[in-house]
Amino acid sequence: MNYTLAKDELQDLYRELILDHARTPRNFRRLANATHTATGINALCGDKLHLYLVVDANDRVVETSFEGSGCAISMASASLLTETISDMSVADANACFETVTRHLTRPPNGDGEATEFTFEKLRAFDGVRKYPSRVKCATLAWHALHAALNHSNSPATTE
Amino acid sequence: MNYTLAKDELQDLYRELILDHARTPRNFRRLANATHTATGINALCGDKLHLYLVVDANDRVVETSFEGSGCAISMASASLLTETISDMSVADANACFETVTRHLTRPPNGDGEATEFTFEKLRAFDGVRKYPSRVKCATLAWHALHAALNHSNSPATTE
Amino acid sequence: MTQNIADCRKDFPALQQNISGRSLVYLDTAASAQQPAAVIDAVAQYQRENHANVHRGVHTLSHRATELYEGARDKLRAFINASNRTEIIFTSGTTEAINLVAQSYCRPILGAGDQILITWLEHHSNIVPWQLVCEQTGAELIVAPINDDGEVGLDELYALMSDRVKMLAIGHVSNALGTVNPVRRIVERARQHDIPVLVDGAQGMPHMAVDVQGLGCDFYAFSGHKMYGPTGTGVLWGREALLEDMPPYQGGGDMILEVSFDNTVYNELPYKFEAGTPNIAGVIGLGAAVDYLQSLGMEKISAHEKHLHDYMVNKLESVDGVRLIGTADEKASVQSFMLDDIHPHDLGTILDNQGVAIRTGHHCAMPVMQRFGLTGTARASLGLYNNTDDIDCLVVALEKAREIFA
Amino acid sequence: MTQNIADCRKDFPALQQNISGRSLVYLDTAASAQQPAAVIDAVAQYQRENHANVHRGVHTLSHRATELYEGARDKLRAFINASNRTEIIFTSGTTEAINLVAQSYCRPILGAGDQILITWLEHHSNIVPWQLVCEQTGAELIVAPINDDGEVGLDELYALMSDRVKMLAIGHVSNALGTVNPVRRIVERARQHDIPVLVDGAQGMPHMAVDVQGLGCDFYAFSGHKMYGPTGTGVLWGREALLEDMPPYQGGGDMILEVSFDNTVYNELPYKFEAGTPNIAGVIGLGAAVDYLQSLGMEKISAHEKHLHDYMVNKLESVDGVRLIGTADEKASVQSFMLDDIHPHDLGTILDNQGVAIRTGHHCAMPVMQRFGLTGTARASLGLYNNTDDIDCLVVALEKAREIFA
Ligand SMILES: Cc1ncc(COP(=O)(O)O)c(C=O)c1O
Ligand SMILES: Cc1ncc(COP(=O)(O)O)c(C=O)c1O
Repeated sequence: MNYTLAKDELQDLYRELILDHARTPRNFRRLANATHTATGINALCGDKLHLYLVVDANDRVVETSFEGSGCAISMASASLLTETISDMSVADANACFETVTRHLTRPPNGDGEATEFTFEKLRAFDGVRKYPSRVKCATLAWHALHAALNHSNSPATTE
Repeated sequence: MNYTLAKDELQDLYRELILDHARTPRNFRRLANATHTATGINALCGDKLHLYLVVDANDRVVETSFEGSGCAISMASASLLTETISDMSVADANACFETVTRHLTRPPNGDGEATEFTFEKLRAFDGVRKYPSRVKCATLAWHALHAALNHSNSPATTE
Repeated sequence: MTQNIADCRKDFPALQQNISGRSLVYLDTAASAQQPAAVIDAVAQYQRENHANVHRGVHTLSHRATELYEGARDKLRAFINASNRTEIIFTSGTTEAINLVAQSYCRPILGAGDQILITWLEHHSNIVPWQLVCEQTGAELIVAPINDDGEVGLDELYALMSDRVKMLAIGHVSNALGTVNPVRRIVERARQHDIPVLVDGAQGMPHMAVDVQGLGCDFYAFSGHKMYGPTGTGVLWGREALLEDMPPYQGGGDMILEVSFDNTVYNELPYKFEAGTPNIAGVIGLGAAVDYLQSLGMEKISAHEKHLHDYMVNKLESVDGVRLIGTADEKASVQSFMLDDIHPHDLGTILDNQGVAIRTGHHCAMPVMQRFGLTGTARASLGLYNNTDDIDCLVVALEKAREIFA
Repeated sequence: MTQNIADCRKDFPALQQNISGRSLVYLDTAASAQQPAAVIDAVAQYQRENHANVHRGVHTLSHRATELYEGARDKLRAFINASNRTEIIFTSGTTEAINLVAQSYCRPILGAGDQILITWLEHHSNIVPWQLVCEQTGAELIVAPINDDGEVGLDELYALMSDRVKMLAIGHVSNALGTVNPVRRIVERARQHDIPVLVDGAQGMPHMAVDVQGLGCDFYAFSGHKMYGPTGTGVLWGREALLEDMPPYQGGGDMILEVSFDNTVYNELPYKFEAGTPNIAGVIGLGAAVDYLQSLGMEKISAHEKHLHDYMVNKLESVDGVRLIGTADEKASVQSFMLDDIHPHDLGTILDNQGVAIRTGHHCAMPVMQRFGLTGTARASLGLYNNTDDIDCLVVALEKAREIFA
C-alpha cells in the first residue's frame, strides 16, 4: 500500500490554483455582443462549454468569457484561458492555442519543455499530463478557442 | 505416420456398394407423372437433388426416382433410397426416414444399434458416421423424401 | 473452476493486479465484466488447436470449429430457455441486435402514423436505432417517463400503448440507475394491444436467471462482454415465427442457400441473420462464460449481488455529502451517486488513484441524466467477484476525495 | 517472433498438430488463416491484464484498453497507407464493411434507373449486399463477365461504365480462383465516369502490400481473420470526405455526441460508424497481426507465396486427371481444381484423412462455379507458413484419392 504517493500525485493534479479557478471561475458569463463563439463538447463525460469572444477591428481579442459545466480541470482551464488570451491579437491567441495544446499533450519530462513554455500560470496543469484521459479536459477550452477563431461550425471535441 | 489406418478408414467410408451406386445411380431420371416431389440442398457443398415419387390411390409409393448432382455419398444414398422405399406404403416410408436418419446420426458403436436397424444394404453407410460433416450427405435424400411426403414447400436441408 | 462464489475472485486474472500501488477494486462491471480464466483459455485454446472457418469445410479443423461454434449456440439456447436453437442469432453485441430488429422487423412495416414506444431509462443503444428507423419511415418515437426514484411510470407507459405502437423496446435492467423493470407484467399489457416487445437484456443477463419464454417477450438482446464473455459477441433471441418472416439484415456468405444474379435463396434460421464469417473464437468464449455462470448458478449469483448491493447502498448513505441517484424498489448491482458538488469526472480520477475503478459520466443514458438535471454521475457497479472489502475501499476513497476538495 | 519466412511456421501453434495421425498440412488459408502465437497471446494478455470498456472511462484499465484499441487503429492506418486515422472504421469483417457502404452510402442516393456494377468473380459478400440495396431502391445490379481463365473482361467492364453507375464494387483477389484484378487501372477508368469504387480486399490484404491511396479507390474492405488476426474483426477504409457525408449505419453507444429525444448529434469519424462496444480484444489482436506481418515484410511474403504458388501449379499439372480452374495471368496463392470426376466433397474427405486440409464446394462464389458449369471445386490456398513439403503432401494425397476412386 502506497497511499502517500497516490495522495501526492493527486495534490499535483489538483493544485490550489486549479481548485480556486474551478470553485470561482473568472469571466463566467454569456457575452451578448460576442463576435466569435464556439461550443466544446467532451465526449468522455458529456460536458459542454460555450466560449464567447469579442474581436475588434484591429483583430484584437478585447473580451473573453465562457459558460457551461464540467470537471474542475476543464472549468479551471477555461477560466485561465479567458485571463490568458485577453488583449491578445488573434494571431497570438492562435499561437497560444498551439503552444498550450502541444505542451499539455507532451509526456511529462519530455525534451525541452522548460525553455519553450512561457505561460507560467498554465503550468498549474502540468500534473494533468500524467492522466491522459484528463488531458482532454485541460485542452477542451483551447480547442473551442481554436474553433471560434477559425469559424468552425461543428462543436469542438478533443478526440 | 499411420497411413494404413487412414486408408482402412477410407475404405470403410467408400465401400464398394457406395462406389457402385455413385458411379451408376439407379432410378436416375425425372418422373413426369410424379405426385410428390422435393428438392434437397446441401448447404455445405451447394449440391442439389430432386426427388420424384408416384404415390397411388392406396397411399403406396409405386415409383421413385431422382436427379441432381452430388458427392459419392449423397448420390449413392439417393440411389439406394429409391430402391429401398419402392413399393412401401407412405406410412412405412415415413417410418423408414425416421429409422435411417436416426441410425446415421447416432455415433458409431452406440447402444442397441444391431437389434434395431433392419435395412441391411444401408449398413454400407455405417462408415459415414465417423465423419459428421458427411452424415449430411448421407441423409440429404432422406430429408428430401420426408419433405416430399409431407408437402413442404421450402427446399429440404440437413442443417 | 470454483463452485463457491466467495472464492471465485481468484478465477479472474485481471483482478489479481495492483493499480496505483493498491490492489484493484473493480466496480465497473456494468460497462464491461472481467473474464474468468476459463473464458480466456477457451478462446486461446480454440485459436491454438481448432481454428478454421465454420460451416463449409470438410476437413477436421473446420469440423471442430463448427462443432464448437454450434455447441455454444446450444449452450445459449438452454441458458435463456429458448425453445429452439434456430432462435439464437449471434451478433457483435446488444447494439447490433437492436439495430437488426429495428431495420429488419420494423423498417418494412413502419409508416407515418405508426409509433415506437421506449422509456426515459434506456441506454443510447435502445434509443438511437429507433430514432434512425423513425427518421427513415416517418414513424414517431414516444417515450414513457420515469419518476424521481428512476422507475418507469407504469400508468403512463400503459397509457401510451395503442394500436399505433408497432414495437415496445424496454431495458430489463437500467445500466445507469440499476432499476429492474417488471418486464413480465409490462409484456402482458403490451399483449393486449398486440404490441411486440423487445427487451434490452444487456444488464439483465449478468445478474439474474433469464427465461425468455417465461418473460413472454418477442425479442431479447444481450452482449457477451457484460456477462463475463468476450467483446464482439452478443445474441439476438427472437421468436421463430417472427424471425422467419423478417428479411435478412446483412447480405454475405453463409446467409444464403443459393446465389445467382436472377434469384438468391436465403438460408434457414439462424443462418439467414449471420452473414459473413462470425466471431467464432468470441462465440466459443461466450459458451465458456455460460458454463462458468452455470457452474456457480445464477440464483446464487443474484443472491450474492443482492446482499452486496444492499451493503453498498447502506455504506454510501453513511458518507456525508453522498446523494444517491436511482432509488427504485427493484434494483440490481448498479448504484449512481453524486458526492457534494465534486464533478464525477474528478471523483473518478481520485478514486482511480486509490485503485478503485468506477465509471463516471452519462453512461450512454443522457436522457436519464437530463431527467435528474445532471450531466453525469459516478457509478459503482457490481459483479459476481466483488465483496464487502471492495465496498469498504470505495467508501474510504470517497472520504479522501472529500478531503482534497474540502 | 521470427524474421525469416522459412522459419515462421513454428510461430503458429495450430500447425504443430497431427490430423489423422499425420502432421497437419493446412491449405485453407483463403477461408481463414491460422494465427501466430503473437496474436493469440496479445488477445489473452489484454484480457488478463488490461480489459475494460473503451472511450468513456477515467480509470486505469479503461484508459489502457482505449490506448491499445486506438493504437491498433494507428497501426492499421499506417499498414494500408490511409491518410488519416479517422478513415479506419473497425467492423466485424469484410461482410459488415460492404453492407455498411451499401446501406449508408448507396441506399440514400439510389433510385430506379441507377446501377451498381460488380463482376462475376465476386464473393457472395460482394454480391448479396448489392442485391439487397437494389431491391430496396429499385436500382439495377449489372455484372461484368469473366473469361475462361477466370479473368474479368476489361472491355466488357469498361463498356458497362456510365453515368448511371453509382458504385463499382470489385474484389482485389478472387477467393475462388486467385485472380488478381488490375484494380488501379480499373479505378482510373471508373474515375472518368465519376464512379466511386469499393474494393473487396478480403483476399488482398494477406498476400500483398496494400496502399489504398496508391490504388485510388474510395472504399477498401477487409477481414482480420484472413490476415492472421482474430475472427470478428475487420476494417472499412473510406475517404474522409465520403464518410463525413454518410449517415450512420447503426445507432447506439459511442456513435453519438449527444442524445436527446428532440435532437441527436452524431459523433465524429470514425466513431460515427462504430456503434456499441467494439470487439476490443479482437482489434488489439488485429494490431498484433499487423505487427507480425510487418516484421516479416509484405514484399517478402508476396515473393515467398508467389514462388510456392508456381510450384503448386506445376505439381498439380503433373497429376493425371487434374483440371485447373482459374488460370489467370495474375494470380495469388489460391488454386481451384477438379480431379477426374471425383466430387470435390469426396476429395476433401480423402485428403483430410491424410492430414491435408483443403476447402471444397462453391467457396461462397456460386456465380463463378456456374460460369464454369460446376457446383464446386477443390481449392488449395496458401499462407505465409506453407512450404514445398505441403504441396508434395497434397500431391501424394491426390494420387491416393485416384486409387480409391479408380
Ligand atoms: C473475396 C472475399 N470477400 C469477402 C469475404 C467475406 O469475408 P468475411 O466472411 O470475413 O466477412 C471473403 C471471405 O470469406 C472473401 O474471400
Ligand atoms: C442497458 C444496455 N443496453 C445496451 C448496451 C449496449 O451494449 P453493447 O455496447 O455491448 O452493444 C449496454 C452496454 O453498454 C447497456 O448497458
